[in-house]
Formats: sequence, C-alpha cells, structure tokens
Amino acid sequence: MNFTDFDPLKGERLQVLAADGTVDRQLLPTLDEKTLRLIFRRMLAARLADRRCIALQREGRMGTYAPVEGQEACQVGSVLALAETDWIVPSFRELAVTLSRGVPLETTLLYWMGNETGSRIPRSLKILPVSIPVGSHTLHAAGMAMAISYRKLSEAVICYFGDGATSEGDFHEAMTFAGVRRAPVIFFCQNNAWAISVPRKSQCAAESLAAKGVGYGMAAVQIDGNDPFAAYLATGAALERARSGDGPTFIEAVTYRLGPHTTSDDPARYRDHAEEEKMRALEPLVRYRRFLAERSLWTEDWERELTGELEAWIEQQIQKAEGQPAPGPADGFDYMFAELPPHLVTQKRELLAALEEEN
Amino acid sequence: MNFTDFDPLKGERLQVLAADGTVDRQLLPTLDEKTLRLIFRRMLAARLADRRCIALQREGRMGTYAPVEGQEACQVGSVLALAETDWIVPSFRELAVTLSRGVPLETTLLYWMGNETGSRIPRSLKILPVSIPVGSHTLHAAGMAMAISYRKLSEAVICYFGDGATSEGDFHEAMTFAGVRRAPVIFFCQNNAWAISVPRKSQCAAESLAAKGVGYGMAAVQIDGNDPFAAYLATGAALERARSGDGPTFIEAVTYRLGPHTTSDDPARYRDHAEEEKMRALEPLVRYRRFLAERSLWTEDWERELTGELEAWIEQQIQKAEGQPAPGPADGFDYMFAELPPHLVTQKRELLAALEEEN
Amino acid sequence: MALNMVEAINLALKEEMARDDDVVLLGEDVGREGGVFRVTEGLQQAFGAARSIDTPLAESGIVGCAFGMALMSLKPVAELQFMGFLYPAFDQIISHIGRIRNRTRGEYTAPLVIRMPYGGGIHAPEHHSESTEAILVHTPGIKVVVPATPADAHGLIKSAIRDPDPVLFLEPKRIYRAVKEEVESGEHLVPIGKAKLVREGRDVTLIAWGALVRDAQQAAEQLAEAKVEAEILDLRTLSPLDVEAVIASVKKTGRCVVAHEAPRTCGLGAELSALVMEHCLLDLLAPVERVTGFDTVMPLLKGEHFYLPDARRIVQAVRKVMNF
Amino acid sequence: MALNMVEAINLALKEEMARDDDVVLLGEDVGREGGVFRVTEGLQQAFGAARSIDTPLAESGIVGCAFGMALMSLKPVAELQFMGFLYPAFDQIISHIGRIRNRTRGEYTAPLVIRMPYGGGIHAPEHHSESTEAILVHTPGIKVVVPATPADAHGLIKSAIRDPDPVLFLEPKRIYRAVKEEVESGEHLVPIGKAKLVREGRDVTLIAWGALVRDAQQAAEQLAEAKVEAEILDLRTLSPLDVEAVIASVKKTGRCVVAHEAPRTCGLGAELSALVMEHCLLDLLAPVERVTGFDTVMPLLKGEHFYLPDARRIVQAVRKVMNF
Ligand SMILES: Cc1ncc(C[n+]2csc(CCOP(=O)(O)OP(=O)(O)O)c2C)c(N)n1
Ligand SMILES: Cc1ncc(C[n+]2csc(CCOP(=O)(O)OP(=O)(O)O)c2C)c(N)n1
Ligand SMILES: [Mg+2]
Ligand SMILES: [Mg+2]
Repeated sequence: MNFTDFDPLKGERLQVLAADGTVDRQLLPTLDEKTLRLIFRRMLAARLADRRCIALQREGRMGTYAPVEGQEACQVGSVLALAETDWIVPSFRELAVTLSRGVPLETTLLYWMGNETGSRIPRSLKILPVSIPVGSHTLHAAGMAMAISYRKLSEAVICYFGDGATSEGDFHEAMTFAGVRRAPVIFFCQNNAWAISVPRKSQCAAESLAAKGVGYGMAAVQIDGNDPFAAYLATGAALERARSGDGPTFIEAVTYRLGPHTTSDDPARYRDHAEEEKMRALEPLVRYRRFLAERSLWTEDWERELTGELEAWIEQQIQKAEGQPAPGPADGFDYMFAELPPHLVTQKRELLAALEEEN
Repeated sequence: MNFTDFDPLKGERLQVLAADGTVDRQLLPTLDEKTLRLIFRRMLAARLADRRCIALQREGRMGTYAPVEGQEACQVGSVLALAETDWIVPSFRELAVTLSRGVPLETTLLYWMGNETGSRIPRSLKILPVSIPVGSHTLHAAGMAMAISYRKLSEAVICYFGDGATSEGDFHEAMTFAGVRRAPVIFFCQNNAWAISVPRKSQCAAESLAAKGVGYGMAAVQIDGNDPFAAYLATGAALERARSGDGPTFIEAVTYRLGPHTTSDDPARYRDHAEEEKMRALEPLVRYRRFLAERSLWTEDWERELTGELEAWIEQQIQKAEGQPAPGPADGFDYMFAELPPHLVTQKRELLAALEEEN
Repeated sequence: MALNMVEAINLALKEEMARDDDVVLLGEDVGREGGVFRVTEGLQQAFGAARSIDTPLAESGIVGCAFGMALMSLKPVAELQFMGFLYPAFDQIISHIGRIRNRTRGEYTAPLVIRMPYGGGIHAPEHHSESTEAILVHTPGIKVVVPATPADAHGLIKSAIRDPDPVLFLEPKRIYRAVKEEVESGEHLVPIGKAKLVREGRDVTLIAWGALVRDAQQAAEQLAEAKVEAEILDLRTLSPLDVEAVIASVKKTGRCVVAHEAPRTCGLGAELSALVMEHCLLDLLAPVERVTGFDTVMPLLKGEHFYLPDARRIVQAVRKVMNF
Repeated sequence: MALNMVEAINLALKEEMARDDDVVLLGEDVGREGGVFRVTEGLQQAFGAARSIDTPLAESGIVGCAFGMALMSLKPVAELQFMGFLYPAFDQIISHIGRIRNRTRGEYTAPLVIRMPYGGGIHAPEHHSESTEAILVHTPGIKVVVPATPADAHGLIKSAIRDPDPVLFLEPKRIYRAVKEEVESGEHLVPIGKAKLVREGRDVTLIAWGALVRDAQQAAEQLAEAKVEAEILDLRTLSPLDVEAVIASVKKTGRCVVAHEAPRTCGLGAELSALVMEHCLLDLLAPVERVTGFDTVMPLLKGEHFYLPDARRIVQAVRKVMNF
C-alpha cells in the first residue's frame, strides 16, 4: 500500500473490503486462513464482551463503560499489523485493541468496575492503560516514540483516539513534536462520526481529518474504518515508515459508533435512529462474515460454536474480575511514591485507625 | 487577489514587490501617491522608534523590549487594508501595527517601561494590548470574531503571531474554533524564521506553515512578508472573505527578524552573522525605497526631512512617557475587580500603612 | 416551584438569557444534548444554536473564546464538562481572564462565567471526581462560587452572570438531583461574597461548601444528640472569602472544623485555618481541624468511600476539638 | 569550585548526563542556545542534539513528551522557560505525571524532572515574575523542590534526577547569579524532603525558600541588632514538606513568620500556618504571620517593589509576633 495512492486532499480513501463483502483483489493482503479467521474471532470476541459489559453496567456490577460496537474492524486490523514489540497507547474505547494485544478481559473489566488493578497491565504487554483526558495521551505516544528513536530501537508506537480528540491542543502538539522529531509513531484516529453529541463536522471545518497531515509534514491517509484489511494495510505501511526513519503517520479510520457514547449516554437525544440503522448496514462483522463465507471460511455453525466458546470465556473472566478483592484503604497511599513520605504515613495511619474504630 | 492562485501546497507564494524594487504590475494594488508614501512613512516611523527603544533599554530607561526591525512591511501593509472598525489582536512584536493603528507611541513605550498605563489603550482604537503568553491570544481573536458573528456586525478581527506560536495548542484550537464557526478572523502569522533560537524548520515539519490551512478547512496563503503590497492584498482578500461570511483566513508572511529576539537576546549564539547579512538585503525599507524612487516618490532629502520629523516626534513621545507618573501602590488593587473585595481592602490598607511608616 | 439543583440552574440560565441577549452559552455538548448533566437542557431549542453553542472538544478553546467574547461585552457562560478537564483551560484563566481588568486599568473586563460540575461521590470514572477549588482560589482576579442548595444555585448563577468580573461556578454534582427545594423564579439574586449561616450553635463552627454542607448538617444532628451544638457556615463563595462571617462564628464558638473533598495540603482548609488563627487565636479552644481528602490520587469507584469526607469524619473531628 | 546557581545546576546536569545515558534534556531554546538563562549552556555541544533537544514552542508538548519518555524509563529533564508558561503543561502534570504510579499500582512511573525559573525581582516582562508553587504543592504525586544556594541547587537537582518520582524543580531566578559558593562536584547529593536550618535563634522561626531566604537572613541580622534572635528554616523541598523540622523549630521559638512571593490566599504560607497551629497551638505565643505577595496581579516592573516581600516586611512581621 502506497500512501501517495490515497490522497486525502483529493478525497481518496483506502478500502479493501466493501460493505457488501466484496474485496479489491489488488489490495487484499495475503493472509493465511488461520489469520483470516482470527480477525473474525477477535472482532466477535470484542463484540460479545462489549455487549456483556453494557449488561453488567445495567445490572450495577460495573461503572460507566464506553462501548466499542461498530469500531472492531479498524482496531483488530491495526493491531494485527503490529509486532509484539510495538507499543500501544489507547484511549478509552479500545476493547478490541486490548483483547487483540492479549490484555486479559478480566483486567479491562476491573478497570471499568472501578478497581485500580485494571490499570496494572504488565509492562511486558507494551500497552498503556486507559487514558480519559481526551487527546492528552497522544503526547505520551509521541514522547515514547522519541525515546525509541533515542535508543535507536526498531519499535514503533501506535496511538488510538477519536475524531473529537483532534480538536484538543495536545493532539496538535503531539503531531508537531512527532513530525519534527520524525518519531516512529502512528496516530490512529477512529473517526466514529460523533464526540458524544457533537457530529464530526462541528469538530473541524476540514473536509477530512486526514487533511491535517500535510500541515505537520506527515504522511496521512483516510481509510474505511469498518474494513479490517484497510486498517491492516495502512498500519503496516505506517510501521514501515516508522521503522525506516521516515517518521510518523496519521491514519483517519472512518467508522461509526453504533452504541451510546457511554452507558450514561442516550444517543436518541442527538441523532436519528435512522442514521444508526443506515450505519448498521455498513458495520464490520456483517461484511466480514460475507467475505469469509465467500471463501467458505464461515458457517453459521462455526460462528455459533465460536460464540459459545467466547461467551463461556467472557463469563469466566467476569467471575475472575468479580472475585478480585476491592482495593484496600492502604493501596491509595502505598503507590503514590516509591517511598511513602511522612505526611502520607500520617494520613494513612489516620484512615486505618478510623476504619478500625468503625468496625 | 485570488487565494486559489497561490496554493501553498504547491509552494506558491504571493509577492508583488521584489527585493530589487520591481513589481508585478498585474498584482500591484491601485493606491494613490499619498498612500504609497504613507506606507514608507509608517515603516520608517516603526524602524526609527524601534531602534530608539533598543537604545532606551541599553540606557536603563526601559525594560526588556522585542524589536520589530525587518518585519515592518507585513505589519504596515496588513493594517492598511483594515477598516478602522476592524479589531486588532497583537502579540508582542507589533510596533509597526500599533503605530499604524494610531496607538500613541507614548503608550507603547509605557508598556515596555513597565507601567500598566501602557496597556490601557482606549477601546475606541479597537486594538488589544500586548499578549506575552505565546499563541494564547489567537483564541481571543477567534472569540471576538464569534461575538462579531453573533451580533451580525460586518467587522473583522486580525490576529498577529509568530512562527513559533503555531506550535502551541491554543493556536490549533483557535484555528479549529474559527473554522467551524466561520468566524470573521484573519490569522496573520509573521514567520520571521526564528522563535528565539529555534529555527522555523525545528518548529514544524511541514513545508510551509500555510499548509496548515487545509487541515482546518480554511483559506490559507503564503506571502512575501517583506512586501507591503502582498500583505495589503492578502489581508484585503481575507477581509472580503470575512465580511461575506466565508470565515477565517490564515496568512503566513515570510519575513525575517533582523535584530535580537528581545534586548536580552544575543543572536550570535544561534545564527550566523552571514545569514543576517543575506536577509538584510531582502528587508522591506530597502526595496520599498527603490520602488518609490522609481516612481519619483522618494528622494534622499525627503527621507532626511521625514527622519528628522519622526525623530523629533519620537523624542517628544519618550519625554511624555518618561513624564508619566509611575503606578502607585493603590493601583495594583483598585483595578482587580469592579468593586474591591474585603481582603484586598485589607491588603491595600496594610501596604499603604507600611509605606507611610517607611517615609 | 420545587426544583432540584440542575433544574434550578437551568431555570436561572433561561431567565438570564431571556433578560439579556448578551448571555451566550458555549461548551461541549451543551447545545443539542443540553449538557451531559442536562443543565442546559432545552436552551438551544429555546434560544437557537447561536446562543447555545456546541463547541469543538477543546477546553482552552472554550474558555479562550469565551474570554474573547467577553472582551466584546458579551456575557458568555462557558461549561467545562467536568472539573477534571479544567486544566487545559487554566492558562487562559490565570494568564488572561484574571488579569485583564488590572492590566488594562479597567479598559477591558471579562464579565464571563465558567461553570463546571465538580466533586466526588457519584461513582464516576477516573478524572471525574476531583475538587481543585483551592487552585482557583489562589488565582487572583477571579471569583469562585459553589452553591449547596437549588435555591442558592439559582440565585448565585444569576448573580454570577450579572457580575462585572469573571466567576468560576462550581456545581457539586453529587447533589445535582439530591433534593428539591422551593426556588423563587425571577429577580431572586444571592449575593456573591456572603456565606450562609445554615445552623446556629455555640460549641463549634463547621465550615463547608457544596455537597459537604449536607454532611455537615448530618454531623450536626448526630452531635446534637450528644449535646454538642454545631454552627454551620456554608461559604457559598470561596473567593473572595467571607472572612467576617468566619471570624464572627469562631469567635463565638471557639472551635472550628473545616471540611472539603480536595487534598489536604494547600487546600482551602489551610487558608481558613490560617485565617482563623490570625483573627481568633485568643478565642480558640482547640486547633482548627481539617477534614479533607487525602494527598493522594482520588481512587476509582471501589475506593471512593475511603477518600471522601463524610458526616462520620466530621463528627470525629468535632470530638477531637471538643476534647482538646 | 566557587559557582553561582546557574553554573551549579549546569555542572550537576553535566555530571548526571555523563553518569547516566538515560538523562535527556528538552525544552525551548535549551539546546544550541543553552537556555535563555544559560543553565544548559554547552550541554548540547558536549552530549549532542539528541540529548539536549530544542523542542517546538509548546509547553504541554514538552511535558507530555517528557512523560512519554519517562514511561520508557528515560530520565528526561524538561525545562519550561518561565514558570509563567507552566500552565499549558499543568494538565499533563496533574492528570498524568502525578497519577501514573498510583493508577498503575507501580507498573509505570514517571522519573522525570521539570525545571523552571520562577519568582520576581529582576524587572522581567509581564508573566515572567510569578510564583505559583502552591498549586504544585496541592497536586498529589509530585515533589516540589526549590534551592536557595548554588550548592543546594547542585545537590538537589542531582537528587531530583535520580529520584524515582517526578520532581518539579523551581529555580529562583532572582538569585541565579547573586552569589558564588563553593560547590562540591561529583556525588554531592542533597536529600529531597529535608529543610535546612540556616540560622539558629530562640525568639522566632522564619520560614522561607528560594530567593526569600536571603531576605530572611537580612531580616535576621537587623533583628539581631535589636536583640531578637531569629531562627531561619530554608524549606528546600516544598512537597513533601519537612513538617518535623517546622514543628521542632516553632516549638522552640513559639513564634513563626512565613514569607513567600506568591499571593497570600491559599499560598503555601496558609498550609504552614495551619500545620503550625495543628502541632504547636499550645506553644504559640502569637499567630503565625504571613509575609506574602498580594492577591493581585503581579505588577509590571515599575510597581514590582510594592509587591515583593523583603527584609523590611519580614522584620515588621517579626515585630508584630514579638509584640502580640
Ligand atoms: C479533556 C477532556 N474533555 C472532555 C472529556 C469528556 N469526554 C469524554 S469522551 C468525549 C468525547 C470524545 O469524542 P471522540 O474523541 O470522538 O472519541 P469517541 O468518544 O467518539 O470514541 C468527551 C467530551 C474528557 N474525557 N476529556
Ligand atoms: C507560552 C509561552 N511560552 C514561552 C514563552 C517565551 N517566549 C517568548 S517569545 C518566544 C518565541 C516566540 O517565537 P515566535 O512565535 O516565532 O515569535 P517571534 O518572537 O519570532 O516574533 C518564546 C519562547 C512565552 N512568552 N509564552
Ligand atoms: Mg468520536
Ligand atoms: Mg518567529
């Protein structure tokens, strides 16, 4: 895939797998059947876990949660292109990313259940925890990539964020720093059409977000974000740029948030149901199923079996998460500094004493 | 002047008056002789006052000062295009702007002498005082333009800032807001090649800063910033856009800071004298003198006379400024709020009592 | 009308917008959606998209543009979605908004309001529960207001909008919908800068604001059973502080407990404690006690209850000052 | 070697960079120029452009990228050109840098240093003279260090670089070149968290930091002539505070005056005052006096002397506590 073939300033967009399940054979990456099925498995796993999370929230077993439904393709496709040595810097809607990277579902559940252990993701997995302040983490990705350059490693960093995030000053500074430092980082924007209730066009007057690339001297491409192959290809090409010292790349994946912004949100307040219906027809699983079926890689039975297997795994992860002890009163203090300073020793002691007294 | 004729993405730049004093007759705006001479007068006034400021600082009669030498053309040219009803939002290096708008030199001197009266510029002049935090004032310009839209006025706002300022998050947010709101504002970037010691290319990896426009859905143009006609034309065209509801425009004026960043700065630490020499040959007054002379609008005698007149005026303004009383101890309190709150009443009383006791 | 705090602020905004064309709302999701807490619900529908602006997602942009609008004599009411997202806008507040009147010697002013929900206790996600009012109180040139009841919220936001100077309006989201209260519509203004004596008592002064006023009241009731009569001051305005009210009460009671959700060190409790000592040292029967959040990160929802001050901790502190 | 504070910090940076490849400098004009105050002079020349990085002009970018570098176990030393330009970076500090160890339960840390010149008294332009250390002290999860002498600057910045947690390092620019002092090169570390007893005295404790330590010393000398013996504590670390040292001194003297340049309300003086009352109420012979900047905008250079605390005002405050 060549970035110059898809010029966002000409309104071009990379798409391999169309909504009807047909593919552009010239562009289709050569992936073996196992991998083709793995893509489906990962998208389905995210879809199922996501829905379960919403249910858990409704049942009061989890806090506010930000669903991923509709955005699975670009997440699964992009992670597939990464090496295990590449770093991932997610935002807060990346369940399909974290699962694809191998973060236990249990861990992600713990985070949304309000347990700090959910952000204690082993460093070896090379993925940062959720970042809530929109756009702020793009700078972390830029800095991490600068560190990689400094150490002359061949790793790269991919950073996920939304269309709304591109309005934040931090995004601009991250693009600027990465551009100037030629840092090996991929800015992966999931333009899911909405930032809570604000539509993409109210976020920025540019025709495409990918048009921003040129202003940072950065390769940029717009892709169909419901097409895992497009994400795979664009990410792969961006990684090549990163590894060969050509610097950062901006990818705008045009997708759609099918569910609410979070479990606290009611999309009916700001968008027509008709729009959601229209976009549902374009969603990733539908088209990917068709693609696989065409190649005899999908049957209803297989999916049913897979679903059963995944659901069992999800339940087990939920049980594990719910079985984890809640953070204790000391935890909030003990991880503030390498060594607990005197005033926190006092405050901790006072809290523990008060709790003791209470019981 | 048509923005589409000067596409920054193709490396195009608007220039009317070349360094050798020749002009592009097709582009040359029709300005009467009085105006043509006024341009010279304003540039010269700024040049002379600027040098006097540096001298004042060296003599300990003024605080740190940010010289404008080299950037007079784009400042004078752009203000010439404005109506008196248009608002100006300067940065801190806009002596030629403030003089062109009619801000008394005395006032500007007072500011750099460290007297708050220097920021008390009558509202009727429609120009904000100096803004030191780089880039932060671009948002004020955007907001002011939003207010103008809201009130359905035909005014516009022009905001001046440097190449370095384009790296700040606030600049990005200002461009974003103005773009989306189609606010009548002109972002006028004086790319003077340096942000203190940091060269333009270390600020951003894009070929031109004007390339940023497309990422905000905004008309953008790069102009020769040492050519007052280019500034006049681009600003005029941008104003037309603003007044007809087409929204903001980004102008990158490529110029050069011939002097130090401020009186505290020593450019020899970071750039070759040879570069300065080279750029001096391109500076605005030299070429504009040639242009006027060609039309028999300039003679040495005329300039000598003008210089004498301006120097006398500058001295008189300095005397006025130095004759102004320093801010008193109460002033710092009395302007904090419309009504002085009790704790400030107390603090003010204590200060005044202590000063009394001292004498 | 009996209204909760969300409805009361909504009513006040509506009234002020009807009264004065210069009042313009802006912020993330304030328009069509009516704000994530519904505080601006229906106002875009009533006054149009030009007066209730859905902005791009950028806090410095919201506040910096609001400032620009205020320079043009509009009266913008900006919303920050949560106090946890105030910080990108802080530079505009400390470097420009709080300074403009002083630095231009009154030629320009910033008659704007910045509203934001703040505080913990609703099991919100990370970054959604903090209270950093002390940072704002330390910032010269701005006023900081926190209502604790629907009626006060209504009267205070109206005063804030009409104030010729910038007002940061912190809304204790824990009690957004906690109670309904009779709210007088129309010209019902609560003055900025005046604390409210919520309860009279002779033994100890409890100082609180926002959601913790209710905890202070609960504590006072428990204490009353033990024959300790607590006086409660709801500060309402955190900057400028109603020092006079604080002094008068502590001079009477001789004891003082301050409660806030924010971290202890350099919190507003420290300032109140210092003020009390400066003005009432000889009246003090015990050191001022501070019941505060800890100097730690605010825990996620499962640990929130360890962090937040409550009636129990206030009672404990009162016991301490009573037995000093 | 006799060095001034600029030279002492420069030496320390050089030593730490030589000792540890992970130490990387970044900021506006830190590289080729060596910083506008020359603190990083010669370091790019000595260690290369990859280790002393001239960044784009964007403070959140500098600090956010430094954080990213720290997540990868580098030890970035970021410079903000002036404290007045800290605020765009404040969100990165409060929302990320101060939280990462806690929220990841130690899996990730931020071993970085953010240096910045601060304070008034050099007739600098607008926005270049403020002191807002209290905002940082109120922020959980970071350390705040301020040297008052060249030797301490050298030893403290080295400790800051080696500290496993983030350190905000505030450099009192008024005394950058005020004095030369013998500085031990090499493994001369000054511990973070420990105040320094600069002068012993029995009558009153003067607490100061940064440039005001010198004013406190001048005040003490004047007071000594009037037979008032002041004890001076240079805090050196503002967060975490050396509460023990403060208590020990005030318990001895019974009187306390705190001096800082920052605005009075919610300044660090309030915290110290509150702490003193909490721990030493019965030892106190007078309320703690605060000698501070006013709750106003810092004036431009012609009015700076009205604003800044000095020896005269400290003496006045001491008189007040002596005659309470
Ligand atoms: C700095 C900041 N401001 C506001 C918010 C509240 N908020 C959370 S998500 C969100 C919208 C994000 O939109 P987008 O970037 O498009 O991502 P999406 O939610 O669509 O995945 C907002 C406003 C926040 N978390 N951080
Ligand atoms: C937010 C902020 N950061 C840093 C500074 C210090 N500073 C003042 S001017 C300047 C360089 C500005 O460069 P540019 O925008 O190109 O304008 P120029 O000085 O060249 O006119 C810097 C770093 C500042 N004033 N504000
Ligand atoms: Mg979105
Ligand atoms: Mg410049």
